[in-house]
Amino acid sequence: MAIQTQYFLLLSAAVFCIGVYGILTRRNALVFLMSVELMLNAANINLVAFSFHHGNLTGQVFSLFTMALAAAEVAIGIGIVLVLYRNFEDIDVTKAATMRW
Amino acid sequence: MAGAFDFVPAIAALPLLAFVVSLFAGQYMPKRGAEAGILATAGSLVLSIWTALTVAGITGSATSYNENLYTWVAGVADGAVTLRLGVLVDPLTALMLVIVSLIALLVHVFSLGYMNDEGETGLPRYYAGLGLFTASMLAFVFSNNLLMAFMFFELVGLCSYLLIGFWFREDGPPSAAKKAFLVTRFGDYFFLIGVVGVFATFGTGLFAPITEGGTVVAESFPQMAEHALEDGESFFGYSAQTWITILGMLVLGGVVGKSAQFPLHTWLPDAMEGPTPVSALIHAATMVAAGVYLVARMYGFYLLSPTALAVIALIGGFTALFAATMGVVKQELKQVLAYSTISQYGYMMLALGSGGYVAAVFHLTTHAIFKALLFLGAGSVIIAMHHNENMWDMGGLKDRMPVTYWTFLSGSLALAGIVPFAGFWSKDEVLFEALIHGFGSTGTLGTMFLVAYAMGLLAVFFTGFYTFRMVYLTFHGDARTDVARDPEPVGWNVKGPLSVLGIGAATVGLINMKPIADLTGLHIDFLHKWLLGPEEGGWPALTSTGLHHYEELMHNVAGIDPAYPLGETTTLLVSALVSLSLALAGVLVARSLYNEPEPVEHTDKLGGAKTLLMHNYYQDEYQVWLAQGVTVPLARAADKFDQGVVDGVVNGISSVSLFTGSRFRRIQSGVVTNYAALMTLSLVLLLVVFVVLGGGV
Amino acid sequence: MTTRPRLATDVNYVNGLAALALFAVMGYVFMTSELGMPAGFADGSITASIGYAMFDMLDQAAIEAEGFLVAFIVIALVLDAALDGAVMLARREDDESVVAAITDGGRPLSGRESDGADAETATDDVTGGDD
Amino acid sequence: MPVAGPIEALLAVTLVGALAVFLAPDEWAGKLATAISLVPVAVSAWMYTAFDGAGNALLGGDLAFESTIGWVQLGRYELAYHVGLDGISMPLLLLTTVLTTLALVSSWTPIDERQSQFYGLMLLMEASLIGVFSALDFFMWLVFWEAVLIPMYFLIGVWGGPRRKYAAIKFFVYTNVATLIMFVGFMALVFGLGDSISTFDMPEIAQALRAGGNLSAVAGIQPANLSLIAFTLMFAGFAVKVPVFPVHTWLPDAHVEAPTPVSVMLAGVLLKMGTYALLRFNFTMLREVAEANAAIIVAFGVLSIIYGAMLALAQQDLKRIVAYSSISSMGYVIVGLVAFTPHGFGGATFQMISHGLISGLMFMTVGVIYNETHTRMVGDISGIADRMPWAVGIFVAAAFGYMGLPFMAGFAAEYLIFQGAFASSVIPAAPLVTGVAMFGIVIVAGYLLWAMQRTLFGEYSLATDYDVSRAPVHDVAPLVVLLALVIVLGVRPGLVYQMIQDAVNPLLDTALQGGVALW
Repeated sequence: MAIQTQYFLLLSAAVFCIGVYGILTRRNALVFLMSVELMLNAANINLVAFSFHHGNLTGQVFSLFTMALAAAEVAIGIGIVLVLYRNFEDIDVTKAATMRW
Repeated sequence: MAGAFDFVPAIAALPLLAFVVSLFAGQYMPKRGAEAGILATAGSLVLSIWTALTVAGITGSATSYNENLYTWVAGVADGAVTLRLGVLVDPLTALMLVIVSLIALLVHVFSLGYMNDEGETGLPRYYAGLGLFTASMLAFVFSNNLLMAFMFFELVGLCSYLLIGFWFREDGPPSAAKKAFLVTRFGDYFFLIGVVGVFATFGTGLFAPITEGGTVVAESFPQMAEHALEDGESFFGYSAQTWITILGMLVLGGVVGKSAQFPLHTWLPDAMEGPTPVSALIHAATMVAAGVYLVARMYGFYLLSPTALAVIALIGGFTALFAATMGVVKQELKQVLAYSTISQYGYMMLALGSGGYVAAVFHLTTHAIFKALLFLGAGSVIIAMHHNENMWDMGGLKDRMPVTYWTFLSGSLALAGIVPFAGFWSKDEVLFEALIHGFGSTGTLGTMFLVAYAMGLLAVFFTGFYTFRMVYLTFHGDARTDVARDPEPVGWNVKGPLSVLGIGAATVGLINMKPIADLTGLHIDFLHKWLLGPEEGGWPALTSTGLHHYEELMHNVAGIDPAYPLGETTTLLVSALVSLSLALAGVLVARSLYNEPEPVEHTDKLGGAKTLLMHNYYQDEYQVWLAQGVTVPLARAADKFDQGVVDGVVNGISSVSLFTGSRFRRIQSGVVTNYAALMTLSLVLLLVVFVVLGGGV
Repeated sequence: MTTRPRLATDVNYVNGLAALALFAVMGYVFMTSELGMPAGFADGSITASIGYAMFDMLDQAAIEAEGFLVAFIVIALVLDAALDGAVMLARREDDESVVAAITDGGRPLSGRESDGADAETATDDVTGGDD
Repeated sequence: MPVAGPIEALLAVTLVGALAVFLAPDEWAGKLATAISLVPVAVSAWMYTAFDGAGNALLGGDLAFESTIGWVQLGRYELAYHVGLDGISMPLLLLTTVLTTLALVSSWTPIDERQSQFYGLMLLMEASLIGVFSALDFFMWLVFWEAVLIPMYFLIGVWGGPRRKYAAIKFFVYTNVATLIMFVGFMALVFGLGDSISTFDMPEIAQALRAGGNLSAVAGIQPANLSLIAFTLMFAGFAVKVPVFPVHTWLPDAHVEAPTPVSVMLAGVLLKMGTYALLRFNFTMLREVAEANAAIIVAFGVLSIIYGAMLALAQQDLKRIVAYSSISSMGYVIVGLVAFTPHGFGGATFQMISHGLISGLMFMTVGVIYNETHTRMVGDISGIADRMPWAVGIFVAAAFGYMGLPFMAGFAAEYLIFQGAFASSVIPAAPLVTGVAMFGIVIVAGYLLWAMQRTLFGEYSLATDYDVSRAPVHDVAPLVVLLALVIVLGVRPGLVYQMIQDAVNPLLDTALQGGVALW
């Protein structure tokens, strides 16, 4: 007896919202990156869940791609955080409030 | 075979050619363009005389001519009127053509003395203006429809503007030119409505029907109006009678403006800022006559509306008196003449209004001659006085410039209406017609005529007075200034035209000595016969502009009939004697007051009336007030309204959007967290909406 | 560098409510939806099938999927580019003129002027490091 | 049907020419642009002589120089490149090409920086204007219609006077919003027509609307009300362009700030886009609504005439005077259109041409005077007639043309409008209304005569530090050409009036019933 799909969805919603919560409440860019990671993984859960639901592997393959993209995103993200730190002596995202400084 | 009528357009085309030549080549000509003008007007005069002879039946078989020659705007659809230009020649046209081209020629010659010999600059412009004026005026005269008449009516207005403002470097002339054009434009506004109305009502503006081989191919609007009146039609929700009156009054607006009738007379005295030959040609003999001529031209239409006739008569009578009283106190020579001109055109209007068609045309003719003479005489005096026009600086010029004096005297006698000079015959006939029609017509119309007659009669006295006040102050007594003691001599080109006109002023009255004719039974009322035409057939049958037709209309439609309270002959004599004695009284009063070596001003004796007269009854003041005290503030208020309210709303809308933009911009704080929160909230909201709506319809 | 990044402790909990609301809505939607039972996978190796799918060898895959070869290559390139980008961004300040030009919008800052030679080496370094 | 007809040639020459001028050096950009613009003049003059159209373009008439190329399928609708001329658009096209060339010549003196861009934009504008007057597919027409704004915006905003930015933005936003409103109105019609049309072809839409019964309800709005709403929105949109009181305030600002040649184009051609569109859309497609609301429309026209003239009376700036009097003159067009009589339509169209020439002439003359005096304020100049006689002579002639002197184009146009309006059975109390509208001819004489007296005549004086001398020949030459055209058209209106009448008469062929009045 497999678990019903909506419970996976609920789990992914929970993980996603935790990520969103992190983004909304924190100001630290590193925590942002972590939160984004959570949200991406929530998406992965969805992909895998629906892959199972439909009996089609596409979702699973896609989740692999997502992980790869997440890695790329983190790489760039960390780079940006570094630049941010260099320019503001801080990584508080609310400090960097203009497009050009 | 090409007859005179085929060359009628050339009467206007020649001066038009002179206009072009003078404008572009005038500066290379020895007389700066005058040659072209003189040749052209001489040509026009010859052609006009030939035309007149043809109309008289001497040089051709056809005695009238009415053809459309040029389609200006062709109306393609049904109900779209076609606008054409054409030529109408009948005795009235022929007479007027001769008058206009004669005076134009004389004025061109006179200008050689007045402008060229005085060393004026800008003469090509001057002669070009004269040429264009002559062309437009002549074309106006032979216009065969109302629209064409209006178009050339406007063009003569333009020429008047250009020529009054000839000395544009001074302040006065441009201002006077502006006033002249604007005031006449105001009248023309009504005229234009009238033209549009006539075309919209009747679909044609023809003054006379066009016939081909005896059948009418295009009816004229006076005839159509006549039929409409008989059939009891209605136009635009009005009865034919009312509508004809409305149209007539509208066209009358243009007449009142151009012929300087009350209340649009104020431009004419100012127009004396222009060169004197221009005043003679435009503002005395021809252009000002255009209005009166127009009424005569469409007389068959006006006769259908007794109301319009009464108004014309009253305006005429009032203007005659009103302007004459103002002429009494003027100090400048040309000013006196200007008011006299207004007054004399009042007589013509009086005649037309009271059914005196022949009298009006007669007075138009004589006045053109003697008033042109008086203006040219004044011009001669002005040359002699080095352009000082104040009569109080003159005196005693009689002996120093005899040609001018004698011709001027001839004109003055004509103007004052002293027998046997031209003015006596015509003015007497005007008054006589008003009198007998006043007695003969029924109801208020007759009363109106009598009121107008009374005013006209009273004006005779003033006319005699101001005319001879002018003569005495200018020519008699002792010279009051050095210039007057040693005036500049004038040349042949001044004396020539003066002599021609001087003889004319003495004799032109002979063309229609109605009193003599009636007394002796001799048929010497030539003008009457000229306008009456043959009893059967001939031009009156073709054009229906003959006197017979008009008399029928007068009797049948307008209810104007002659009545002789003292019997026909006695009434005629009494009328003539009354007006002559009034004129003589005026002359004698002037003589007693001013015919002395050192005349003094008597105007103070008028008391309060002097101020009133010197200020021209405050007519200018109220018109200037209308322009500057009402219109300009109104325009300013409109401007304020436009800048403040209309544009204010526009700017207000833009500032509202700028303001809301600046408020909404605050959302764009640049803080990632806020954006994320907004996104989240929006997503939640969107989802809730979907849930509530039942999931993605 | 005398300071180091610290966790911000002044957390804005109010914004967090939005996340909670989102969870509530999504939860409601998911739990009320009728998805039915999952179909499950056919027999066979899932991992192997994923591998075949990635290389467009679908005829050998046991479980149904689509071909992803192009996506695979694209992702590989993206990852490579991202790593290069990260390295470029993270480069030290000493030779940062190109980096600064990218990150500060090109505005010259006082005290951070670097001479042309430095800029050139920086450019060389960046291009050279592109592998 | 040949694909590359003369209209395509016009568009190609102006567009390629614009590009070439953009790339040319500033020194001879003006001469190059003028030389290039002579090609459209020649081509359009040839087109005038070879014109073989008959009837109205939208109502199934024979089009001259027509060509159609299918373009894309947009949902149900097929968009096409469709151009052609009838008796209404042919004279306007001619006006555009002639006036552009003259405006280019008149730019030689006043434009002294960024010439290549200026002349390039002018040619670009000419291309768009040619498109507006020849396009018959709504989509394409709209593209050209909007494309006109872009060069105009830059021409005012870059080469304008001190408040050029305000004026340019105001012009752009105002007219653009108007286009949006108009677009909504037109789209309402398109949706209302539903399946009865399959393209955005204007003739097809017009004929579907005139046939009656093709409109269906949209979003619960009944067909009769739908056409009323569409009419109102389109009228509002086009009224801004005309401009009609009370949406006219962008015009004086734009004119005052714009350099002379741009004013010439703005007054001479751009305003005509508004009345042209009104004629094509409102008065052709929705005739019954226009007739039902004639009282309101004619009120706008009369208000524009009198109000515009009164405003002109209050101005001190020569250019502002002419700008406001343009509002007045365009009011005549509205009155003529709404009369629904042959001469009303014809006179209104003729007035577009004649006002294009006369206002262009007027602005150019003011420009020539400005070139020499560097001021346009009435109080600052006096008595320049002595110093620049020919320019002043032409000014006087132009002013009298504006006042409607017979034998000049303005009189013919205004007279025909009055004649048409007076006999109108659509306008309530037509004779009275016409009489009121005609009072404009008195006011126009008032302010122009006043301005002339103050500036041209009297003793010479000038408030600025410039010495007034005769204007150069290339400044006066365009004036002479325009004046000659004005007189030729005044003496022989039939040169264009014949084809205009041919094109407007079909508008009156069928009497349509059932329009809904606004109140």
